[in-house]
Amino acid sequence: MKPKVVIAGGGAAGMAVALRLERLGVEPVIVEREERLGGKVRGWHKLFPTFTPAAEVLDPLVAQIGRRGIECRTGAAVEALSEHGVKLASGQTIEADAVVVATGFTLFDARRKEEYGYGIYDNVVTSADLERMMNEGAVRLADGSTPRRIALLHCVGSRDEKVCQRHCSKVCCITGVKQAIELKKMFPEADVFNFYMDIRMFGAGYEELYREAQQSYNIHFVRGRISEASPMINGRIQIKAEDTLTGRPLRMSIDMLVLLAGMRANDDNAALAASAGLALAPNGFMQSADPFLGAVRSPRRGIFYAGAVTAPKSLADTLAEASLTADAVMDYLNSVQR
Amino acid sequence: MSGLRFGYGINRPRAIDIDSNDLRKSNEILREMPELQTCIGCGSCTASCTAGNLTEFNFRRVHTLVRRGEYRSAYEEMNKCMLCGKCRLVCPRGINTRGVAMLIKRKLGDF
Amino acid sequence: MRRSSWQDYQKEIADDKYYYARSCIRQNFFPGSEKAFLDIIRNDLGRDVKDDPLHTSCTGIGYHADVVPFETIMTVVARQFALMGEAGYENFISSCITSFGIYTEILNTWEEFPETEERTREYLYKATGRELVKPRTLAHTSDIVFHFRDSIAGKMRRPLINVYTGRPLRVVEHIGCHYAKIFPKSGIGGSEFPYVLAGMIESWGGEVVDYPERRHCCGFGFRNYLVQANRGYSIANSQKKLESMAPYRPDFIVANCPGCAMFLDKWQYAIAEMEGTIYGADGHGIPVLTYEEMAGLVLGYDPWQLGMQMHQVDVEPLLDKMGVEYDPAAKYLGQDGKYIGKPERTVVNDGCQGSIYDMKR
Amino acid sequence: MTFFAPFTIPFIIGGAIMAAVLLAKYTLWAVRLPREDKRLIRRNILSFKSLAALWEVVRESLLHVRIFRVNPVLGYMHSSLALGWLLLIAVGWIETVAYLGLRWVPLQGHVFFKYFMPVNGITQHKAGFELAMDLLLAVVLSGVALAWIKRMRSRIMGLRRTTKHVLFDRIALSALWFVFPLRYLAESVTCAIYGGGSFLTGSTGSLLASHLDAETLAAVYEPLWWCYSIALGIFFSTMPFSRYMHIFTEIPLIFLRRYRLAPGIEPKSYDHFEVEACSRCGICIDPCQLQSVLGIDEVQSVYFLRDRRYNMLQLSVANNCLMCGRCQTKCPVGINLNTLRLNSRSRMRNIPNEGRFNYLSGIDRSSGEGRTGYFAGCMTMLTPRTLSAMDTIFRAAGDDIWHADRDGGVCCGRPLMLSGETTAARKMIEYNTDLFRRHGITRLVTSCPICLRVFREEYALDGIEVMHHSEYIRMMIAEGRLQMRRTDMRYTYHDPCELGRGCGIYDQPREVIAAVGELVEPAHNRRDALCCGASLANTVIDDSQQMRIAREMTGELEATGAGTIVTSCPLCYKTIKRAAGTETKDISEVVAENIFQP
Repeated sequence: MKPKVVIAGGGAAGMAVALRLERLGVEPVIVEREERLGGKVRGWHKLFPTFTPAAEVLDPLVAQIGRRGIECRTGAAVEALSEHGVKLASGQTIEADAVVVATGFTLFDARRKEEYGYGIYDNVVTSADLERMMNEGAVRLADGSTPRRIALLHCVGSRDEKVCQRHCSKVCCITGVKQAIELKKMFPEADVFNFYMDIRMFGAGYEELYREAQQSYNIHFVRGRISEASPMINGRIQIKAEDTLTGRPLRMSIDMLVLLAGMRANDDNAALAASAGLALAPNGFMQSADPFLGAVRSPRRGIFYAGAVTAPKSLADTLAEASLTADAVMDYLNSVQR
Repeated sequence: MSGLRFGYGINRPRAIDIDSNDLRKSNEILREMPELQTCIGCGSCTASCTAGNLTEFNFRRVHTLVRRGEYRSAYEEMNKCMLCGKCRLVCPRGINTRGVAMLIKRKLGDF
Repeated sequence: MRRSSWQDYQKEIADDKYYYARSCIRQNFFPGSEKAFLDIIRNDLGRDVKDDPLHTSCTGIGYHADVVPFETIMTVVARQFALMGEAGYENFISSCITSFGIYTEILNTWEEFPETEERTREYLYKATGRELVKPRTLAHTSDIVFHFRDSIAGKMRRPLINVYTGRPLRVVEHIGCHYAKIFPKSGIGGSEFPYVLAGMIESWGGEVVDYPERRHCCGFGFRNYLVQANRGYSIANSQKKLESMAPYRPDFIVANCPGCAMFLDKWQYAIAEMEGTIYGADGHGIPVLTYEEMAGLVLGYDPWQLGMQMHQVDVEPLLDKMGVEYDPAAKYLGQDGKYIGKPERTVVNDGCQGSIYDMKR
Repeated sequence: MTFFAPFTIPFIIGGAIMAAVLLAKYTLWAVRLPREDKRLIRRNILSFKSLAALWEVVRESLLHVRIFRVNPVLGYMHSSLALGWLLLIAVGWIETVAYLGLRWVPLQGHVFFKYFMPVNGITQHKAGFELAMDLLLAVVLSGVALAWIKRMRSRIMGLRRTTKHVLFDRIALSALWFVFPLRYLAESVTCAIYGGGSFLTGSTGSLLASHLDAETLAAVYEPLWWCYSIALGIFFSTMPFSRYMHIFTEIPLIFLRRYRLAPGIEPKSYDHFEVEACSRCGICIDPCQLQSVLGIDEVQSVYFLRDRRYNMLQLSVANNCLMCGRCQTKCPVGINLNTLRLNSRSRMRNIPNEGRFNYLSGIDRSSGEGRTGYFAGCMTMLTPRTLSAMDTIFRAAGDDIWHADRDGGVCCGRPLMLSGETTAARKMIEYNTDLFRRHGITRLVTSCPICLRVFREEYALDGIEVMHHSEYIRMMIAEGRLQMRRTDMRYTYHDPCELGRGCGIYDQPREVIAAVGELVEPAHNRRDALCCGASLANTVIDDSQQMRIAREMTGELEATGAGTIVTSCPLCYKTIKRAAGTETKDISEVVAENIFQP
């Protein structure tokens, strides 16, 4: 009889782990809180740094899950877990030989940075909203007009002591660059400003895209964090920042403010960790057994991690890590059987 | 106005007001030399500057201010540059810094 | 503007039995306001408020100007609280935003560092023989008016409506920095979108104007104003606010802080004299009201009883818009009917102050 | 005989226009020459220099010896046109004299002698004259034919690119192309009707006479002479406004140059002679690396001079030049292309500003004591290996050194000069001159050829021996103060533009390298050496374009198979290091590593 592994979370990480495990002769079961598979990537329009449509990555994964007949429990949230299985919010339990936690992250709620006026002023949107608007086909201001000046603010809910998010969300910098280019393509006449503290272009092709944004798209980069946003009489938004490179305060009016909302630890992490006796890192993400040799193992044998549940990761990193997780699960299953 | 003397004036705001700044010249400069936008503000140019070794001249600051539409005294500041070219040798972005210095002077000077 | 976030910041406001701590400077600049508050609370709302002659300054200005040490001010504040206890009250309310900030700061300090509370208790006892009693609730008087805004609306005689156009009056509200910027949870609506004055305005029929520099400081800044060399910086802040709000053509400004109301009012005169700029219409400035004056007008109080003749910027245009009946000739007559003198013509009130009063006298 | 016919009018008008304009131009230029230049002319005009100039006129304006050296076919084309035409005129004049004796004949009488005297009665040597004239016409026609071919297939002449012309040039060029074929036709028809002529016009004439009837010949006779005259008239009247101005201008230029007149960094009247002496032959286009590597083909000297002459010079053209001087070494007219470009930049960009660089007053950051001064140069500050190598060398040579800029000095002024800010550059020059004088040095060594060039050309440093560090090292070796250890290393050497073509220093560095190891030469070297591309003179091309030029250049250096690339300019050094995979060293490093200490 095939060993059975429950995977909590049907996003990119969970699906990739399931596919790999299935290939290795395991019976995976995906438990997904939402009604559909796909996780956060489903809300994304195009992927950095290549502008690949998100669907081009996600659809084949979902299709393969179906083709291989992998069992998926959608609309079912995991409430508690142990190495022997999971307990669903419905009270039902699923027994298994091992459990993979691939529950991902929670998007930072930009309303917590009240000074930026998200949810208060029209035309203050998050990066996720922008992707949704692009998916819906059009980016427009609340009154239906096109923006002439747009600001993207980096590090919203990242590297911010004030909202207890000390960590860097890693992907916002490149997302800001990507979205700035997309906006500039949509509105060639518009001025696009990125307000940043540091530009961290760690991935392959990221720095090149950054340079392209500067040189080919004339996207302005201002080194300074926006301190507040206020409405103006003409419906625009006035923002204030320090232009740290000149050491002077700067203010300007814009039509649209895009907040690059960061990745925060999944809200469920604490409950799940408590139920299984797992440890949380200081930033609230799941703590791995070891940062180098045991990055996908939990401190508890039989429970594994995949994807952004342990730290902010790009989609590419997540997919690559999924194989590691599957490997670690197989090692464990083999050792138990022996 | 009665011209009363209060013993103090009203301080001018320090803010760079992009709304009231005329960015036309700045845009012209960037159009002629788009690579200036690639500056990451590392300060190598200012650090290596021959003129900056002898005065307060700060190339990075001047060109950043110009890009924000702050032209006041940019020409006079740029005139402190000796065009020796060290900055171009050290720029990690490969910006034609001497060209920038000359361009800013051309656009903001009287020739 | 979707202004729902204020509901996230709520605090307990007592319904009755207040111990009232006055402001040091308000009686000079807006002398009718504290009296109006007491009248409204006692007479219109029938609540009990203790106006205790024994209490002193909180020494907050001295504290913020670096001349009063923290231990000293904690002891002074402890004495105010002791007086409240002796009078048999437990709901402390303060007329001044600086004081309110001080009380909040000290109560929080005592909570975080209990040893400071113990030390203060000791100092207080050694110095005065009094026993520290911590208040059960602490509120600013604007919180109290906010708390009763609907009751006041029920007794309203002149809503914040322009009688000529029938449209709501456009009101700029200004919250003192120390109301909630230090401890966002201490204010109604938090620090970014405080609701304490906006709530009153909306309840009484007016329209709140949001403008870019709404959150900016009036410029008082203690040392920025108190040291003459820094005063140009102080006035620059008020100017920035006035420049920013002027395009919205507000009918008046309302503030909940003694200094803010004064500076927004008096700097309009200074700016007009220095640069000739006037921010209101027809050569008038923008009238600046305290929230007690606003409440008083709404409840039908006489503007001169409210002390509104002491404003730098004339309030007559606003009174006319609200349909307030007033006697122009009585403006500069004191309580006993004696002429109290009138100010010189100034740039900001040109064409108004002299003409109306002189003509009608 | 009046020697007049209506068809000569276009020729007479054209000739008159040409003469008037030439006279006006030369007079104006001469009158406006600075007093200094006029003094030079007065002093030298009656010396053997005039004779030498005359000989040079024959060699260059007629025979075009220098162009022959570049490419024989191109040389033949130029000299066939120039010399052939001159001889046609000369022999024609002799012919006239031979027939009519020494009497006055109007110009058109000489030019259209065949028309006026179709059957002249020269008794002696008639056949010889006919033959000579036909021979010369054939030579000129072959030149015209080559010019046509050059227009279509320039590579035959060794030119990859040919010049793009302005309207006046096109008109004059077209007229010139037609002048000689029309003369050939007109004279042939004349021969057909009246007989005479030799192997060319004579035989063509017989051919025409045998195929066409007398009426037809009579009908085309006058119109052909008209056309010939019109072509000449058009050519002459447009000539002073076109590239053909060089035909005459080169002559005064050669004389003036012999009298030691030269352009300076400020524009002056003499420049006109140089600018208008450019024949726009286009030889300067091919050596230009901006053209060969980057495909930029509107900025080369020929276009620069053209634009300058017609007052349509753009800053972007003036500034887009490496000033490597490669074109100047090839220019057949010997025009000072770099100096002219410099003074154009100066005219366009120099703004006298008294207050500028006032911050220099009172600054003295020099250190050390010694009669030998060392001015490393700004760029050398970024090549610390050169600095420490020089320290080693100075120590080994036992020389006490005064360091002018160890703690950061003031720029030499050449970069400002290169970008046209001449007055500002003067401030640097004054500052540094004063600094050198104050410290009483007798010798000034610099590691930067850019500095070296301005020290030599613009500084007044009498009593101070100015040397490049390669010269200094060679001198020390020659004096025996430095002894080198020979190794079996193979080096190749890159000539920096400012050092080689700029200051004529080719041998000293080579001798120094040869003292240490084997020297192998790249394909282009010495006067032909390629520029590294990072030249301070060019403020237009961007980093990637600089690197493309650099890679092309280092490719040649690496092709030598040498283990180490050596150069002697901090800017070249930095550029080669970026572009080449081979180990790169400044010459001072090579020396410092191999000092022999007994």
